Amino acid sequence: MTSISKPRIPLATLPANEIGLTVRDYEGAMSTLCAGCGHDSVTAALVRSLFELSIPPHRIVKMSGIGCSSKTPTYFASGAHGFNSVHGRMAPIAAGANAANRSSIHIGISGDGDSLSIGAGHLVHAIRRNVRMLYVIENNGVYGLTKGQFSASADVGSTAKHGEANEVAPIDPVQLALSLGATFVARGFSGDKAQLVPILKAALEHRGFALVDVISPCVQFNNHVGSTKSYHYVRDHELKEIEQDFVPPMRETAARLPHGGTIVVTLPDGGRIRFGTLPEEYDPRDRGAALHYAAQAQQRGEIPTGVLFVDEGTRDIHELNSTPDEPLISLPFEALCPGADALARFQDGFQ
Amino acid sequence: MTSISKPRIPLATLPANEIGLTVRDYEGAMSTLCAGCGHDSVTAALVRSLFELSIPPHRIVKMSGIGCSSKTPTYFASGAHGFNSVHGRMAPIAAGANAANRSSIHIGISGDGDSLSIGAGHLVHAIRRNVRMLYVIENNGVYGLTKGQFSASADVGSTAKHGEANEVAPIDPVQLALSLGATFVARGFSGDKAQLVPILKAALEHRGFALVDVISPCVQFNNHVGSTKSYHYVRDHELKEIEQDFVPPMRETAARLPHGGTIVVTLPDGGRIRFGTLPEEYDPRDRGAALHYAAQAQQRGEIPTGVLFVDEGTRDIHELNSTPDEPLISLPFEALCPGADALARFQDGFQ
Amino acid sequence: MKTEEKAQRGEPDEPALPKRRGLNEFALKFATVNGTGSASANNLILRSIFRMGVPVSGKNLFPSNIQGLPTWYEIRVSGEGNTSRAAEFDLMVAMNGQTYASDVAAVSPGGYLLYDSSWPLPKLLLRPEINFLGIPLAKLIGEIFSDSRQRILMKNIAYAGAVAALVGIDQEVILELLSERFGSRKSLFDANREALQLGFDYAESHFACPLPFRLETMAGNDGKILIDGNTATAMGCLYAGATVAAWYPITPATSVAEKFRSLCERYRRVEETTANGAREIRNNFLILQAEDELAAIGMVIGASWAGARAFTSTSGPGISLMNEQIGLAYYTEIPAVIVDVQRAGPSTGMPTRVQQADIMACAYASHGDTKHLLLFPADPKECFEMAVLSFDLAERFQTPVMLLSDLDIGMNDWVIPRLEWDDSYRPDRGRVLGPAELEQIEEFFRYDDADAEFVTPRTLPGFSERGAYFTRGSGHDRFGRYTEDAEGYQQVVDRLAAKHRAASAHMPPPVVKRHPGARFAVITVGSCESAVIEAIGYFAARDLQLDYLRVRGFPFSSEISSFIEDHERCFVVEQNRDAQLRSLLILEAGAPAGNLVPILSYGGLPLTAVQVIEGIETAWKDEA
Amino acid sequence: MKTEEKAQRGEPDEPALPKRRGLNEFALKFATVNGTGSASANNLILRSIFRMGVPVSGKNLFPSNIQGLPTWYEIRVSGEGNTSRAAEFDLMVAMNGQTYASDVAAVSPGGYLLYDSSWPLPKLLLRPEINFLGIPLAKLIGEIFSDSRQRILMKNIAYAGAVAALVGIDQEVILELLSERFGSRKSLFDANREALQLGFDYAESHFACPLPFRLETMAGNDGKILIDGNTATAMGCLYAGATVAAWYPITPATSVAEKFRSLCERYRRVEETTANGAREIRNNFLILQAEDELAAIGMVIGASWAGARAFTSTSGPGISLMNEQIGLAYYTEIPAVIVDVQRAGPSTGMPTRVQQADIMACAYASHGDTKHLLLFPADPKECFEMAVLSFDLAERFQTPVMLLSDLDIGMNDWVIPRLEWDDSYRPDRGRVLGPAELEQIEEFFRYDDADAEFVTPRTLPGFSERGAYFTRGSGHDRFGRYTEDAEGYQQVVDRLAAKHRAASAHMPPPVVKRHPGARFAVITVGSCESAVIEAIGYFAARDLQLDYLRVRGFPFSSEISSFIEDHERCFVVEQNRDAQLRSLLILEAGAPAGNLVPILSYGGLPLTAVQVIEGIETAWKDEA
Ligand SMILES: Cc1ncc(C[n+]2csc(CCOP(=O)(O)OP(=O)(O)O)c2C)c(N)n1
Ligand SMILES: Cc1ncc(C[n+]2csc(CCOP(=O)(O)OP(=O)(O)O)c2C)c(N)n1
Ligand code: SF4
Ligand code: SF4
Ligand SMILES: [Mg+2]
Ligand SMILES: [Mg+2]
Repeated sequence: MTSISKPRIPLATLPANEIGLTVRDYEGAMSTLCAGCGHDSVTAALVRSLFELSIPPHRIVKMSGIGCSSKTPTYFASGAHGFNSVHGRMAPIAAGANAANRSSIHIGISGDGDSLSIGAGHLVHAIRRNVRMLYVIENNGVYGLTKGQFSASADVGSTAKHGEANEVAPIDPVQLALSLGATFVARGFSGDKAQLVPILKAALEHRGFALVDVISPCVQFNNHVGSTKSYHYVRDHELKEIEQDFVPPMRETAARLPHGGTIVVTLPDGGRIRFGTLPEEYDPRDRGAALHYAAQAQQRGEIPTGVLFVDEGTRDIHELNSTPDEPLISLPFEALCPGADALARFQDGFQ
Repeated sequence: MTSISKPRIPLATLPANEIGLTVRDYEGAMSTLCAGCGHDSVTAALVRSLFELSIPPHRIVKMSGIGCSSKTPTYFASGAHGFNSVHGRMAPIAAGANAANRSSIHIGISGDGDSLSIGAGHLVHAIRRNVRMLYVIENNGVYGLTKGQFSASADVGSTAKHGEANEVAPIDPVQLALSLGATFVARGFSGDKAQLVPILKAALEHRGFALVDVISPCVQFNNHVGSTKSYHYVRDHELKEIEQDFVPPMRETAARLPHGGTIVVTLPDGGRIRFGTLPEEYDPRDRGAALHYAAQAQQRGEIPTGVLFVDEGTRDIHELNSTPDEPLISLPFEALCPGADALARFQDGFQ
Repeated sequence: MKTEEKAQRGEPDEPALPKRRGLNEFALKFATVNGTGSASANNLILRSIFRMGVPVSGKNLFPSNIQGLPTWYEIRVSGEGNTSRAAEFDLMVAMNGQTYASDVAAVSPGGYLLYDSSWPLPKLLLRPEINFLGIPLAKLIGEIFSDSRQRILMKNIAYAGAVAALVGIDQEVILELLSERFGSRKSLFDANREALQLGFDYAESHFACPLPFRLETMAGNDGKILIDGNTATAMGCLYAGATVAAWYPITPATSVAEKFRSLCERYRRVEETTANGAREIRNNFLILQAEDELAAIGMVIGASWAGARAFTSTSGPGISLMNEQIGLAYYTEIPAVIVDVQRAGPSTGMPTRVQQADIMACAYASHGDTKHLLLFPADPKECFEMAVLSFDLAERFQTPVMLLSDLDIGMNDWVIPRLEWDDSYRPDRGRVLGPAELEQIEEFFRYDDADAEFVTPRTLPGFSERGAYFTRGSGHDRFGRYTEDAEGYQQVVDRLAAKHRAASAHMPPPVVKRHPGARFAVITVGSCESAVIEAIGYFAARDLQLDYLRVRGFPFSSEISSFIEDHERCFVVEQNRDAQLRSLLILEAGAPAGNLVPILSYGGLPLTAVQVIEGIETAWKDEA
Repeated sequence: MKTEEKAQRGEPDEPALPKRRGLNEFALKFATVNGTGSASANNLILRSIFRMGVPVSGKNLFPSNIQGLPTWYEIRVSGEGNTSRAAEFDLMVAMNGQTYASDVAAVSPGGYLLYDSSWPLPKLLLRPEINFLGIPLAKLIGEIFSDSRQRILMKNIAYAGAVAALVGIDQEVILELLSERFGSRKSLFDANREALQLGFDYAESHFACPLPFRLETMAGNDGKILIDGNTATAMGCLYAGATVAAWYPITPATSVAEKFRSLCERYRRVEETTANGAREIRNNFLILQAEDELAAIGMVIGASWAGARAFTSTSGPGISLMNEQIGLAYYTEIPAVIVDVQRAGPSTGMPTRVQQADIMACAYASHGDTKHLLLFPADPKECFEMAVLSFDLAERFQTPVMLLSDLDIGMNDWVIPRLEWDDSYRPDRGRVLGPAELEQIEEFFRYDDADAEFVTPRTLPGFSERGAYFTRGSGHDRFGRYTEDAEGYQQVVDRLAAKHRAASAHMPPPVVKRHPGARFAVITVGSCESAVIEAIGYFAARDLQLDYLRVRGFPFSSEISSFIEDHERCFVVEQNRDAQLRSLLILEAGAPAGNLVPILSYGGLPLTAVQVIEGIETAWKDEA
């Protein structure tokens, strides 16, 4: 049941991408997440996407906050620099890194706690600033690492399960981002790599802030009230000592979402999520329509997936600030320091 | 030009409200804001609203963060407790005060800097939590108190003026709140007290979190690029010493917004804002429609005003938490402390 | 620190404590994988030993992870009452293949290692000086249970059974515990009993049970309970009458708020049946899971300002985030109770390890001139008592009070005397003027009319216009008016400094043990106590009397200053790198730096007596 | 503090400085209403005096408000070079009816008060021992200018003209300044000249000009400039090659970032015309106005980690909010330059008043064991130099560096020697391994291979897979691997402590002035310098030699410790309530508390020599 027993990509000769690397070259350290955790499937999809895009690993920069989800950067692209920072502050740290070196490909991985609670203000502003990066929220509706408190995001599946609306309005990162003018907004499901990989690839190629919300179930804690294997059960003080520190063996929840339709996916604890995919005629270039679609799907108790909105015409943080094409860190000191003569002239104004 | 010269309500016999108070009983200290500042008009509208609702001043609790706008609580209801806290944290402080004493009427006053930048995460969560309070954003598009930096809110009027969209997506508190499930969302204009007073009254009577975004122009700093009296002009380092510390004498911008239509209001610096009011048939109970309306108005370069959305059926923070009808601070200690016997029994479980 | 490493590997240390392996004197260690439910089995053993009346402690060394990483549990048994963390282990229950090597190494010579012999143990791990006890647990359990989930859980119970046999746990006691746990759920009970018996029987029939070190029922735990500090803290908050709690999850503080919720649901939830038969719940509390720590402290400040007893619980990173608003509460004089369950390291550090490293950060939290009230519990009993006290102090002095617990106290189970409660206790709400009192005075000014302790009266919103005032974190004078005037400002902050000094009389006095003529002493704080006491005993046995003082609150009382003056040298034992308690003593107790010798341990594990002894001996040598 | 109050009211103090009212020795004060543009007129006077070669200083005492509240501007003229804040005022320009009473009271006996006699001055304000000079400014200005806006502005210029006549400002100098200001904008120039002349002529013809104290051209300012500290700091950041700045507006730090932007636009903006004739701007910088201070420090950390020189500027509340991430940068060893322009008070406090009260908060910022590098400039010249140095130190030692300026230094104009720049300067980027160097080593580990200063090499993202590593604020060992192991953790934090000690050799040495045989000394920091130097002069004139030391950096060098040892008593002068510099000296320079006598001023106004003298004399008396 430890992460060690997880299947690894086999060692047999693997196909190489355009720059001669195999998918293994995009892997990272062994995961220490729970077996079956949705986050590991996101890792796999990231590995695949980076491989398929033939991105040189050293050009990748991996950023995260704190949480189970925020451990993800350890598990892919070991040839890239990674930064596992503090809880909720990944967005500004990534903005700074991106400001310094625009030639790196910035990938931020966060959780619903990290991004929608403590980091909510920063997410909002990273969107406004259009920091060029892939920003993944591994959304499980709970705080995994601190053992199962409710997070601010959608109570995944609770609508489908209990047929009742969530009373405390959850934060839907997709609708939030759309209403804030985000330039790329998508959603995937950790259990459908076939759909997730193209979404991640599109996001990686977006010239601006690309938000990808990935529903990524936590097999250990979840917020389906009433489920006997749920958070409520574990937390219950009367039963505390029976199964404390016990994680039942679980498998990843996988499902192939249909093209243009809905599907109900059952989670390990019996909870069910109704995923929708976008209809053929959907136009992801119309923000108003995207917002409308997302809101309506929500009312239907359906979680829409796919690339919901793209605006390819925007200018990213560097274009908005007219920085040079080469990264700021590459500018020679001579281009930065005006020198002694200029200093002398400058001071003539202070006499 | 100082605040001292501002007209005060005349001392002649004034009509009394239901509890025998006059409008003067709802006033506060003399304002120290710039003459003509929109925020003072909001104060006047608040005074009027509280008077008309016959609220006993001691039942009011005034909260704010830091900023010119956040000084507002000093200027009304001197018979009420006030709390001018720190920048950006008013929402949680108000939530705490409300948790402790639900019988008080909580009024929070904030600015666009206070609420949409440093306090953005808290605003988002106060909405989710449905803290019962009137939350006013005195929105001027700038940081007034720190002398004119851009804020994250709509570049008021810039669309009307330059005919071009804002490139850095501004945060529209109305759309933000709607997409987060806020239960009361409205917008007013400081210059139209006739419209603002009924909005504030409705908000004060709402049984939940009532957000009122008030466009409240700053006569000293503003963000209309190109205006010679603007922030850019003052900030320009070459001219620094000519008019530093000079606030040109200004008058409040006032205008009566029409019923169901649009009007263009010219600001002291020449900037123009196009306000819209809601059509007769507008139904403020449909969140999706409200969102759609707000987004469309934005595209027309129009700022919609009025009560955009109300959900009267929601449960506020206390109802969601099943607290008793009386305030928690009124519960006798006996109702809170289980006592020695219970402690003894409790410990039998720890043997 | 070398010691730490050696201690963790179980290597004997020079100069070690005299080896006391024997009757009611030994230490066990369980090496498992987290997420496999072993905590339940380990707790069963701990609690059985406790029930047998033998002084015992349990230390959980767990990773910051949910499943799949190595985790250890240590049980120290000491009839003599030395229950600080053991430096050596007599029986290792090695259930984690990943860590066999280090677990084998951690057994003290002559000790035992119990392992799952379903698979052979690699030869190179064998150590001649220890005894290997193999039980084919997986195999045996697999024969009885078919459900994979049950197999994992029951394997744990089986090793507990084997340990019970090996160290002589009373079978009746352990079965009684099982039946209390599972009560009517017979199938669960039966399964557990079966697994337990399996381990027990296997050990009995294959090994010489009990081992040379073993348990014997005694009466060491009469009137005592076994409880973790966070539960006790939560209980204190409940008993103090706190109605509002605001928090953000963080290890190791999370269970304070979670326990507070479950306690409130148990003791403060009134269920009523309405006229139409519907059941209505009425919660005499409101717990807010905040969006972050900045919000949590804000909620506490708002609620306290409005008159509720309110608190938050957090750990280091949360304290850092609360800094600005701690200053707000200090300067506006709003009560605020902050529980800081300290963990190890700067930044995220080691969230599941212990230190007392927030002492300086808390004493002076926030920019500008600030000083706060701190309480330092040493065990769950003090967590309970000081939690209550913290509300009294916060309201009496209208200021933030930080209760500095730590991970060891907060999350481990401690044997403590039963908690006591005096039903005549009434909260000290401090100076709060109600409408009637306001009628008596001409005009109310918030920061005027200070009493002998420099406290000024406050009023609560919602009651009377006469009491209305404006609270502001910006410059204000004694009338509460905004000011940028030097004198108006200074009057208030000077009073705040005086108020802080005055509070020292109300802090819990230090725990002091003096021996006539002792020239040297040990000063310590919090969870270091038991290891220090054990070390003092070690030196006493060598005819070296060390006096003892444990700091329990800040500002320091004059008793602390005079204790330091009375000794040639004081060894200050604490768990952080920078000698933070010592620093605070130098600055605030007027202690000469040269007289305070730092003895530091900061590897993140609970302190052992060996570390203290080595530290003191090294310091001595250095001075000589 | 009584002194402060008296000083502000201008009452003579026992024991005051010898009265030096006379040629090139006097002080002016302007009482106006903020938002009326008087700053421009006051600056004209200050700059004229500067141009006349007379040492001078200007202190702006402004409210935290935009328009309508009282504001003051003080100018101290001292041919002898004593330009700390004046304790007494010889000429008061009383333009604010609201504050007449206190302004009249603030004039020293024999002094003058200039007022607008368009309205009569209330009788009860007249003081026989001072001279009242009335000019009907509003009336006269109203006769010339019709535009209301111009009337307000020109009234200010008119009083400047009158002051020029009264104190003997060279007409040519002031006109030259006007023409430099308005250059080609003739109508503006003409209006200003007219107003100036109006005031000048009225004074000349109605009063005995110049007054007994007056100006005479001298050569005291050769090679000097008049500049505010924030501009100089921004200039330092520019010259150091900072490319990324992230900030959130806050008084009094705002102008650091705003100046940095305007300097970058001036020196780092390249305008290119593209092939199709379009003009393209290319900014060799990126300035981020962050959503709050938490974001600002995060951006700095991210940018520095990626290899840019990056900084943020803030004040106390911002430091509090940055606490958690300052710990992150410390523990992960990421350079970060933080400019803290200190203001007064805890919480929001008095944003437009000065203190040095963030010393402790910055030295130990963040929970857990942390220690930081601090730089303490005393004037704009040091702001410039230390801003450059802070980047070198931050990168050399891979850690946060805080530049602790204050409102007095940052926002007031100071006469300082011209800034100098050595074109051979190249940034000290510290140990950064590039791809070529990485090829040479077998394997790169982030926290291994420490040099003599305990610094380990880092690599920048984007260049080579060989340099890839994982940065984490959680427990890590010297290889950069995640750890919860005591030894792995300790190795790193022990090295951090050693690195901090090693940095002391690179901090700017203290400024020291010794007199053979002096038993007493004054130690101070930052903007207190000029008042302290003046006070030392006062005592020297009374045959009491005081040695002098000004701390410029933390960690402290051994020179500071030995200076303290060499003196019987050191008076530590600083502007905060809790003697924070003294505390840091006790803890970190091994100074015995008894030898350090605190001399504190914390009313929020720049320090005066009188406060220092009184403080020292009182302390002396207390000891006797
Ligand atoms: C300042 C701070 N507060 C709290 C924590 C404790 N903490 C660690 S992870 C986490 C929540 C993680 O939730 P989420 O981001 O949803 O990630 P998940 O584990 O669910 O993937 C919290 C509260 C912390 N590390 N730092
Ligand atoms: C933590 C902190 N950071 C910065 C500041 C400085 N500050 C005071 S008011 C303000 C912005 C106010 O803007 P807004 O809320 O829009 O109010 P306005 O003045 O425009 O009404 C800022 C940045 C502060 N007081 N505290
Ligand atoms: S606790 Fe949940 S989120 Fe964390 S690793 Fe386990 S399954 Fe994943
Ligand atoms: S600066 Fe602007 S917002 Fe502030 S008081 Fe003046 S007009 Fe109002
Ligand atoms: Mg989560
Ligand atoms: Mg604003």
